[in-house]
Amino acid sequence: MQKLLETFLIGLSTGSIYALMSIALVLVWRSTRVVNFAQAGQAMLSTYIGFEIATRTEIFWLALIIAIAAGALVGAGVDYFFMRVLFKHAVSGPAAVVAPVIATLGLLGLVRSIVGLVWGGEFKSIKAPASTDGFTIGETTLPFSPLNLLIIVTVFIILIALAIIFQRTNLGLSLRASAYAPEIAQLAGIRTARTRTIGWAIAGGVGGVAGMLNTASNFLSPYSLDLLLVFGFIAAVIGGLESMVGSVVGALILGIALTFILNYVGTSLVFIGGFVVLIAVLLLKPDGIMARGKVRRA
Amino acid sequence: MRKKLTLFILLGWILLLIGDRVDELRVYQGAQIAMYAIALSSIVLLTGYSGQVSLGNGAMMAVGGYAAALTLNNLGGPVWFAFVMAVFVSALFGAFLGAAAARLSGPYLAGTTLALAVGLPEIANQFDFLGGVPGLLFDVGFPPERLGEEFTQYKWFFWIATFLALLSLFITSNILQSRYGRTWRAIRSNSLAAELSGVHVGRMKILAFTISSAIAGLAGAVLAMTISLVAPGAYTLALSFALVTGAVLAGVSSLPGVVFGALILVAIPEVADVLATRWGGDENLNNYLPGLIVSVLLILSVIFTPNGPGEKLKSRHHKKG
Amino acid sequence: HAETGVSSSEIKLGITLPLTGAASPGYNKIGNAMNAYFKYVNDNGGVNGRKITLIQKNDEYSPQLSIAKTNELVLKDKVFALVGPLGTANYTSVHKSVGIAKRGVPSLFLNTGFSGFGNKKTYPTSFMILPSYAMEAKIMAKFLKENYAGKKLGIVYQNDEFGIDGLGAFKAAGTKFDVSVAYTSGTQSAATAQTWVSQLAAGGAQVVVFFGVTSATAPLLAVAAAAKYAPQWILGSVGADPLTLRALGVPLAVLNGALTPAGNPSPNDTSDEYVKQFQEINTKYNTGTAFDDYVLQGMNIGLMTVQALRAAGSNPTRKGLISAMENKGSTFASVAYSPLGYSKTSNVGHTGYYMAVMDANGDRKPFGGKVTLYTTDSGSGPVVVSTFKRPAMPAKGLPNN
Amino acid sequence: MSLNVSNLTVHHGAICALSQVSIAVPTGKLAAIIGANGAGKTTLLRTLSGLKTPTNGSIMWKGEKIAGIKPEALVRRGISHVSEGKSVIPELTVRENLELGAIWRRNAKESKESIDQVVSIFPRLGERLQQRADTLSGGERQMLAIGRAIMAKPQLLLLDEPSLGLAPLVVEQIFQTIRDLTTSMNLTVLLVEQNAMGALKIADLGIVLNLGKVVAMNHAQVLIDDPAVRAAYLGY
Amino acid sequence: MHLMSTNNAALRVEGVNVSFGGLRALNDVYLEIGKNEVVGLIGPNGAGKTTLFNALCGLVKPDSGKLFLDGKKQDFPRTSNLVDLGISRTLQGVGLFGDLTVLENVMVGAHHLASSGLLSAALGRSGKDEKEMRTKSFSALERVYAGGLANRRADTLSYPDTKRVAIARALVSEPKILMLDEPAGGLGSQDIEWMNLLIRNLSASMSVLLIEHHMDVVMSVCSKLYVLNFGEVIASGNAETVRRDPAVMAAYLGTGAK
Ligand SMILES: Nc1ncnc2c1ncn2[C@@H]1O[C@H](COP(=O)(O)OP(=O)(O)OP(=O)(O)O)[C@@H](O)[C@H]1O
Ligand SMILES: Nc1ncnc2c1ncn2[C@@H]1O[C@H](COP(=O)(O)OP(=O)(O)OP(=O)(O)O)[C@@H](O)[C@H]1O
Ligand SMILES: [Mg+2]
Ligand SMILES: [Mg+2]
Repeated sequence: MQKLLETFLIGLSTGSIYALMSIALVLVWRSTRVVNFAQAGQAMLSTYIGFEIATRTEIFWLALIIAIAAGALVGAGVDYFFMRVLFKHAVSGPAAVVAPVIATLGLLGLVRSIVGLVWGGEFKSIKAPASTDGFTIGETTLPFSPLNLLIIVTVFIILIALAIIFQRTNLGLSLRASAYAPEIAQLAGIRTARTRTIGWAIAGGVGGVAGMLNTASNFLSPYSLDLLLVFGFIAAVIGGLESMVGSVVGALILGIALTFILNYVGTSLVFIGGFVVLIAVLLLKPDGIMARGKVRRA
Repeated sequence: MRKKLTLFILLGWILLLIGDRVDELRVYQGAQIAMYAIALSSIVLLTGYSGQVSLGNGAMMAVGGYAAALTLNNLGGPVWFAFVMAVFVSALFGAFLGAAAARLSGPYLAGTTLALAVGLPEIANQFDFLGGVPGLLFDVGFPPERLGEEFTQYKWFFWIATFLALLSLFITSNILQSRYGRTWRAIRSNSLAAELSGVHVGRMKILAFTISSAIAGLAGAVLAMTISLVAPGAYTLALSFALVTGAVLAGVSSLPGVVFGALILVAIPEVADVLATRWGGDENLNNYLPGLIVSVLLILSVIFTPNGPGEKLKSRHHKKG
Repeated sequence: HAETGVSSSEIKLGITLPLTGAASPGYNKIGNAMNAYFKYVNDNGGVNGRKITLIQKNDEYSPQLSIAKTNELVLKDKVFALVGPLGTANYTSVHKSVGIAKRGVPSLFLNTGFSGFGNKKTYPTSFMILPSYAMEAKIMAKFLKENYAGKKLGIVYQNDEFGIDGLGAFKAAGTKFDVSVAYTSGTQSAATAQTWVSQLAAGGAQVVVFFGVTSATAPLLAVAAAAKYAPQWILGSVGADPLTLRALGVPLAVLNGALTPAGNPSPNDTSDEYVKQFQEINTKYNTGTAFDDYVLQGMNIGLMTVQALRAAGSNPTRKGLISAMENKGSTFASVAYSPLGYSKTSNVGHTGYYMAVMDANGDRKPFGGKVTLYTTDSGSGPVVVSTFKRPAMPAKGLPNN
Repeated sequence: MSLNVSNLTVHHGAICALSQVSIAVPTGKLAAIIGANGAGKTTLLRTLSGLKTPTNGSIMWKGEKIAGIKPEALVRRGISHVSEGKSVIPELTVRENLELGAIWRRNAKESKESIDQVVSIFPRLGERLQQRADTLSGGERQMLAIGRAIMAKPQLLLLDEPSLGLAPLVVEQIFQTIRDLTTSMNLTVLLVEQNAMGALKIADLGIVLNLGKVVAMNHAQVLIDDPAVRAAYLGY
Repeated sequence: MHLMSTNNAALRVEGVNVSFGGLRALNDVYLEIGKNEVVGLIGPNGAGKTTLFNALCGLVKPDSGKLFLDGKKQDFPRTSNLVDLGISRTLQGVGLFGDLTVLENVMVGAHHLASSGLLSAALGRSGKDEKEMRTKSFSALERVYAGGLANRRADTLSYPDTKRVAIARALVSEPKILMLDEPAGGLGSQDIEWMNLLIRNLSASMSVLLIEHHMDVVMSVCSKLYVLNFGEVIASGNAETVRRDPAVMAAYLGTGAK
């Protein structure tokens, strides 16, 4: 019973970090129709910047804020200097489906190399902002710590903030409109290019949080966020890519499922477990758990 | 058709001549190029034609590689039988995968295949007969004696890989030029309209997956041959990504382009290495410059010739009317 | 005629190792350490007047890249020999595909403890240096039996060569683990470590053997400390480097009292003549790099390489180098306490370990106050306490054999 | 003249879609633009709304040159364009599609009022405010597209084939609505139509395009009575 | 109330019901098309016309309803089986394959003519099939006077030409029933005349069911009309009668329709 509870709680906390990454991916997908594989790189770069601040000032929260700002800046920069150019050139033809994927993969490699050039390959770590000592209930100490709790709470605050922005504000409507139909949005007076850049910036900031929180309990290297990206993406797909709530639910499902596999089946099935969870969800709901009834009009 | 066959045979002959005239390193790289050409053609078929974006062709290659190694190590038999089994087993695998994938589109499919690319090779760790991390040996043996003393192992790899590449490219190009290729392009362009034209869209998508997987499986077995083993570490996510990259450099929907794409995949790291050494000095520079150069090249080519270098040339000739 | 990779002024050597990527921490220092030592030797006249050049190639721990890079080393750069290639799967495939044995390329001091490489028939030109994982497990098993009989035992192991080699040896030695946790290389993280710890704690393991890499030791220890789970740790030699652990954010205090099998003296033990000399070289030729087990290991491979080259004579050939290893290899000076097993019929290097206790600074001292060296083989041979005395460090660290 | 286009030339790549087009529409007037498929009608509207940059020529709107200005800026100057083919965003709800039209004004209250206005013009939309636009029928989408343009409180309204795919009754209503809007809101309207007769009937002014050139421009009634126009564009 | 005139009409549906969530899109709809007859389906926007087409084409699953082809009762078809049943349909949007040539577009519709399988394709031995498909497709293009467009890429065509090609693609499978969704939509008056002519010619060899808002077209080509409103058939019969029906005028035509 205790193992069950532990597994669940750890899964929840793991899933929360996946959730941040998947929210970032969903945001970019919704504003640009691109699955941004460079998100891992952007998050990593912002985390390295956060790392510098954290080691110099020893104030995690300051580092976090700067990492968010850096993430937003990097995100905006990627869109401004890179995606805009890409879309000017690569809009049609058979490559249209893969070009953005490749471009962002290339960008991931680029950021990784730059980080490697600047910081080298050594593993770094950041001191966690909350105790990593497990909560103690009576005699037993759970492997679930205040840091885990903090992660979960942070994710939910971010989620709620984003949901409000998206569903209740003009910015949200502009973001969605620019994503779905840029030309119509333009004709409605929306500065679509700027709006999309804002979308990228928000995603970059969220990615920065994901990187920082991930690094608070793990180490940081030019490769350390790759798995987070993969699981974040899987979570986003489970959630249907369009819906932020969906991606969070997807991430939590994934986090909990993987932790159960880890705890009850064995580590070597973890990766394939991700695949199985995904396939299972998609076979039941091909457009993700949040898909509405299929609309098919001819 | 006869013309094409002649062309392929001629090409094979020229390649053999070249193989005799370059040093061993190049011969080995030639085998790698052949392997990548096969692998890239599986993506051209799947993504360029049927429009299904797969990031998991590395996993399909793994299936082929393991099938070949298990066949050779357990059933024995001639080497060609191992390659046939690689094709067969991965086709079967592709059919299963395709049945699930046919319901998915765009990024959903990409996400699923990505998960597969990460997860599948790890299965090897779960079952003893797959050899765990060290993997299984895959030894196609020494070249036949009658080819002479001078005939090296690498030249033997090169011969086998080139033969298989030409064969699979010949078959693939025939399929792509037939009604199958046309139907796939139609589905990619407008699947609803295709369905109304009587196309069994689901079935055709599964077929594309099956064939693509079979080709990828062959490539996986060729890869296993050139590294003499199958191991999870040989079929990583990085491989899957490299393949998609190569496919874009090749111009996703151009079959002849795959040779170019394969050439680049083999050449870029080497060129980058040379540059890194030239400008080198600092250790981080040595380690990360190659990656930097590859990424920049990739980004530039995706921005400026997203449909491959062939497109740029073609569009010079006939502008869209 | 001149031998490949040897000119009147230079001997070219090559190594493949992960300089970047997930597997690189720690290992990426080995090449530079070797290089530092070679530079030191070069500045002091080289080997019979020839300078040693070491070409390092990054294989990112992928077998394909290992092969491609080794091909470059052997076919393009035309190195005389490989020294210290790293990784079990990597070397297995390199050996087969590049045809190391067939081409007669000497491949010295493999940086892997996989016992399979001790097969002299399959690997006639390759030479191990590390005691095998099987040896390590056998020695641990004996130690467990002698010191922790009746305690509940747990093990966390990496589900690959460690598993095949180590777990097999534990089984053969009759060690039964009450809790056994396997993990797959690459999956290690704080989250996975939490599940290991909860399994170990739930099973009530009092002594936990760890058989994996450092990037897994770190989250394991950190999470266990956080959960206030404190068994007697016995950390395998591969994953116990304190400096790397500290870089990974593990407070060194949790290492206090942990046991580890060790072959070399502690890298902080300046009373050791090898360590002292290597540290000096490191300060001068590898400036800015902290002196740890990996650097020590790299320097030592350098030292042994130079002895092997000297032993091969003033006009070294590949054949000559191999027979020098077979005939004189077992007499080479090496920092490790255990004897070297090289002979005409064996390519096994060091053959034993002593148990060490770590302290709160990550430093290690021999268990029980003095080195008790156990030696054994990778097969069914017994584990015995050895009285072997290692050769002295050549004067100034410059071999004169 | 509030809208004054002179010598406008526009290319799609190598194709010359408009050549030396000059037209003038006074404030508050409704001009119908007719012409065969491919005559360049859509291209003209897209150029006026800023979606397309002209190769040559000038566009004056209320005395200012606007050629080359981005569409999102032109909306702020009162130019609204309902593009060809039911320009709605399928993924958004009907209400969101409407809100979009008024978004640049950043005024929630006005936006609400405008929605009420649109609903009073197209009651059908009122019933479906919470539905996603991709569940609407063809005609409903066209209403929504026009509704969105009205939300922007335009002064110059560019309509590209609003009657496309609509039932005759609705076509009649929409034409009537367009006429009424023109008068009541003192709009200047450019109405591109294949339904030439219907369009000319409500228009003040008729412009006939052929192969990228203006071949006739006159009072609408004059064009209706012109036998050549009747034969070529009105079908009798 | 729906009396069935002939028992072996080319197509007949009865009691078709379709709902989307709470919305009743089709309510007890019936319809009948005789051989070589051109039947028009009209009605206000959102009345359910396209939905009925979708139900007939397997794109929407009806909640209930019966379908007869040539007097034989059938299940509602799956989309990919339509061609085998002798039904072809064009889309309300045009739906050409933009990056294929015009001829290839039509050949996609002709693939049922092929008898050779994957293996012969792989070995490059499907040349005979290809040739036959090419010939058939070309003659379908000629039927719509678009033979000259064969080698153009479909996305470079003018709008009226795309309509021709779409019809050619539907024709190449030699359907017994051709369903056209707003064939005249967006066409100018000259092209509309051409379309009228084409539809009349086609009816010599097949039955045609068409949705159209262009009353000129409807009146000049249809021998029978069904009028849908709010998912129900509110009138049916010959064109003149329906046109005068007050319910139809109120719901659909309006008073000013010419
Ligand atoms: N994006 C484009 N690329 C190339 N050519 C184009 C493009 N858009 C339009 N054209 C060409 O420009 C010319 C004018 O087209 P336009 O769409 O303006 O005509 P239209 O009068 O609106 O026709 P319709 O009544 O069919 O809508 C045509 O020859 C058309 O083929
Ligand atoms: N998938 C769906 N989900 C919800 N409602 C739908 C769906 N498809 C159609 N509808 C509704 O069903 C009704 C009928 O739509 P349909 O497309 O059949 O109309 P139509 O008669 O073809 O109209 P038009 O002439 O404008 O094309 C409309 O009110 C539409 O909103
Ligand atoms: Mg137009
Ligand atoms: Mg319709």
